[in-house]
Amino acid sequence: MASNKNPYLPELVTITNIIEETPNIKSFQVVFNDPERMKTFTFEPGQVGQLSVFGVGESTFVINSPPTRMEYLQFSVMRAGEVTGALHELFPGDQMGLRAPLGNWFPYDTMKGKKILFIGGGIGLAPLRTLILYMLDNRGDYKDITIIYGARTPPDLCYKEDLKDWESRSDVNLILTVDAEYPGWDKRIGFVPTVLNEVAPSPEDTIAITCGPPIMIKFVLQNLAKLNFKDEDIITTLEARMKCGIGICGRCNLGSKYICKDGPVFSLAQLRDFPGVI
Amino acid sequence: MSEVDPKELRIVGFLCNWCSYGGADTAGVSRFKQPTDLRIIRVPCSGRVDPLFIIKALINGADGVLVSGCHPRDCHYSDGNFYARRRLEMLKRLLPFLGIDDKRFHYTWISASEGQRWQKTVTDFTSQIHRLGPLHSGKEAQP
Amino acid sequence: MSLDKLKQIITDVLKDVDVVIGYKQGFDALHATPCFVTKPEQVDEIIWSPLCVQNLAGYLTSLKKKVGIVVKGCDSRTIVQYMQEGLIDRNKVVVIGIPCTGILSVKKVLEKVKHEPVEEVTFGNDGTVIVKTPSGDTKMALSEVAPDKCETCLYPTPVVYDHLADEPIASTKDPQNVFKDVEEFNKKSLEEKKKYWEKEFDRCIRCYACRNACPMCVCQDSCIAETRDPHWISQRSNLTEKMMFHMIHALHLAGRCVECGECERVCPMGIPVNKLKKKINSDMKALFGYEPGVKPEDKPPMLTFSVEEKNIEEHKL
Amino acid sequence: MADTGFIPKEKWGAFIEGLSAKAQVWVPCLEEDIVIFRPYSKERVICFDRPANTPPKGVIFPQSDTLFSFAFTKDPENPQKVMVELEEKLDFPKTIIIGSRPCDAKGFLIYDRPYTQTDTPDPYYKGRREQTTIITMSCQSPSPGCFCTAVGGGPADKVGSDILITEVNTGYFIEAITEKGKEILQQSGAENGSSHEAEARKKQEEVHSRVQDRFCADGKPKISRDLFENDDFWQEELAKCVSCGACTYLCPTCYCFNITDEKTFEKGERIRSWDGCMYTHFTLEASGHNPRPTKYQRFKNRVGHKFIFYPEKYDGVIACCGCGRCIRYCPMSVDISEVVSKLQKQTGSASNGK
Repeated sequence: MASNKNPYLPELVTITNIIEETPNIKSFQVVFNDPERMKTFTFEPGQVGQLSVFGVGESTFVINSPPTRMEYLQFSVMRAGEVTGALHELFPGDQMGLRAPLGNWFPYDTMKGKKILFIGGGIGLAPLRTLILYMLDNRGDYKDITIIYGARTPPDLCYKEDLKDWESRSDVNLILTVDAEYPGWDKRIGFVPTVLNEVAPSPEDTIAITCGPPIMIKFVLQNLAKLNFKDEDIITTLEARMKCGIGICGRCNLGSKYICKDGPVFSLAQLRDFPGVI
Repeated sequence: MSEVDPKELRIVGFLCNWCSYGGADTAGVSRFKQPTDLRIIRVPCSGRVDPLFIIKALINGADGVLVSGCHPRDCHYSDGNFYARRRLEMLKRLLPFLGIDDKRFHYTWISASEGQRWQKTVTDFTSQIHRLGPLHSGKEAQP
Repeated sequence: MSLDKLKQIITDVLKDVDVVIGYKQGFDALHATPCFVTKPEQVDEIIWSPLCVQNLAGYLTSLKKKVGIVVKGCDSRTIVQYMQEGLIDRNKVVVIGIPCTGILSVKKVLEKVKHEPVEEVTFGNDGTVIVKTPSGDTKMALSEVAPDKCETCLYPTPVVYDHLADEPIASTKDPQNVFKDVEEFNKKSLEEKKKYWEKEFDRCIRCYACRNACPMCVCQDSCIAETRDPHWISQRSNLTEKMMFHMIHALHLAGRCVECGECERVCPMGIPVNKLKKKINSDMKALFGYEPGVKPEDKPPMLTFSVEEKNIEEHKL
Repeated sequence: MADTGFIPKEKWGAFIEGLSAKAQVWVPCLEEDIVIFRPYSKERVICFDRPANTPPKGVIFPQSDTLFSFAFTKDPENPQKVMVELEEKLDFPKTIIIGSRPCDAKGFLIYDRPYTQTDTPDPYYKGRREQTTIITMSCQSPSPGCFCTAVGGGPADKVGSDILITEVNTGYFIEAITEKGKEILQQSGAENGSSHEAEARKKQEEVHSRVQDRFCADGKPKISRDLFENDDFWQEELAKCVSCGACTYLCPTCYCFNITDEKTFEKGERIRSWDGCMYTHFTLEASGHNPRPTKYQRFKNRVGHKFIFYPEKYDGVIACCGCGRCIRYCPMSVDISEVVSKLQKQTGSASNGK
């Protein structure tokens, strides 16, 4: 981010494609209006961007397409409030504002040569997806990749094409689950934390990366501890109400750290010294 | 605010859907001549009109506000206009205290068949507002 | 009023409630502050004097437990209004009433001593106050520095109580001129009144202290001034938005404001915020003969209606 | 100190008038019994006797400030397509604040670190800050609730000001501190100040002695982490708080803000406005989850930010200037200095708090 540029002024982007992931989640593929910017734009997997619907407001979303596939930037939006509601009303061809990249990213260098365990819930797969695709595009750098992903019902599973692709690949171990029985669903049934216990991956030489609703994170972290994963080997990405995105406006702080600037990616070891968070 | 030709003032009318809106419609169907300053907002019942609607209209650029509902005892929801009567009377007495002439706000009861009464109300109220002139000098009208 | 008697009552009440809310000395000699007594040894901190200005009854709606509460006459009307609107469970509240002989307005005292830090405040029993500051003592009559609400106070003795800390006192004020100041103001020209409110509200910084200190504002966390889509008011800091917020506060208190004066007391910008509510109250009295927070069996006028309204005639154009 | 001057009482009005010729001058004005910073004009009743009710932070960090405006235009060929143009405004007038207090001036230094010493500096704050000269008046007497000496400040502290003026009995002793201050001093036509320096120093020390050391003699309060993390302590201390936000809006070192879009039909603005951690909606998420839902968690974060987190991030600087406004104007007289003094007890550092 160039420093003398006005960090509050978004750049204009245009929606090229909208994918209905689930009844309340849509993925937006956008390109910068300025083609030059599209070529020079770089970011790291896990970084976020602030999407602007002018007249309504701004919200933070992870860039969930990988930096290795730069035809567009993809953001997945679950309808929840004013801005997300307005985003869901847009059509391909509409314009939005984007301030990106913001915040830190997944430490993928330190993960090289290790086994990777992804644990996602619902829209929590969005931040994990950018890293999974990045790793698949550099498959040789990482040992075996396990993905445990669950949602309330099969229609609530995001990125259905990716899931099919990952299922067919031999070098990815995908474990899907839904919370309860569902007609036509023949795979696992159960909450993600319980499936984690059943799969019981060994913590040896493994990095666990998790993201999902707070209630799931709570039990996933407990179970990972039972499987004696070390705190520094557990990484998560946090969500908070954000406005400035550059660590000034004061609202997304965890103690002295700002989720928008010092995060959103933290290791559990880092989160331990913010009591009351976990 | 969309541009208004200088002669016309901005008058907002909250009309209850079952009676007064019908009355205004009857007046329109019978081609009664009416001034065009009044913009109608249809509400389910005069009881739905929150006094804050009127305050927000008056301090954000309206020059006059009219509220019209069913006659007492005829309310489609049986007691909406009874509550409205109390609220709107309370507001009418408060406006002068704020420095806003209470003649800029009027509330009345017009049934669906009283097209004549609607035409008379709109004509009299619009001329009353014109006598009072714009509430906001040009610059302040912008929110 | 003997402080020991009050302390004794509080100690007894503490036995069958979770907390008793009273007053204790604040950060300097001029300020008292609420004191949440949960253990008997804390009762020593309790004080009672004209410094005890806060309306403690406002805490009742947010506390889920059994509460003892110390109230003056004006504060007690808050409890009656809560009962009228069913906002508290009366059996979970033990009311410790104190007949009030007048409190002081911190703002008026500070104005008199030119805002110097106050080292000592002593109350004579002849209704005088001596305020000691670095540049010496200043003597003043309590009535001179009392808040406006005391000048027309009809209920020095609490209108509801389970314990009374002293002999009841009757009001010496004439009910006719409770709304005299409001009627006086209303006689001014429209232009004058408009200018007055514009000048006063221009100072507002929208810190919402008036709303959050107001006992009747029980929906602070989901106030329409900050929620709802589309927004009632924007975040712009201009006169229109400030006016609109104060109208939201005033109109939501129509027929409910017990004139405890907290909104005006806590305003850091000295805006006469209670004046609007007092005007609406004068109309409630004229229209429906209703006084908020006096009789528990009354019904707030805006929450009910009568088919034939005695005092509302149809307005003719 | 060569850079001192003196302005006799009778020339004081002309001095301020002279300043207003060069820049937009903000002075503390008396309205009812309230002192509030206003742009200077002749009819204003100026009041330097006591700190203003609101600090001058609104001059450099306005309560609502347009970040940029946006306008929608319909694409003639394709009515469904809506074009957006953005327009930012980054020109700021030359400004002088006169009549701020040492605590108010120190407040802006607390802003400078997060707003300008970062790889994404804030252009709006930076623009106004660089255009503003701060002429501070040293205090003639502490006000109720003041505790600047307990956080390393003082009634004649020069930190953060371009000029410090001390009132002496025949006029005003001026000390220029920065280049901006020296420039104004030269142009002000002030007399030589050395003969009045002794009197001014005496006055300054005298007032300094009268500020109560509320909780920390060395001005560097250290808070014990275990008592800070004990939620019962906060629940008990903050039971009386009504969580309004007056303390954050009146605080010279509070710099949190909100960003909202305000639109009317085809155009609108994105504005930044004051916000405070004591409001419920500050951290409320669209899902309804709120990391700090209760008032005591919010106040714990407020104290934590000023006395632990900010110092942790900016080598020990305490983000509180001890102006006492949050104590003076709190509806329920919540006393932050008493809370901090209790949090120190565990570490036994030299504190003579109540």
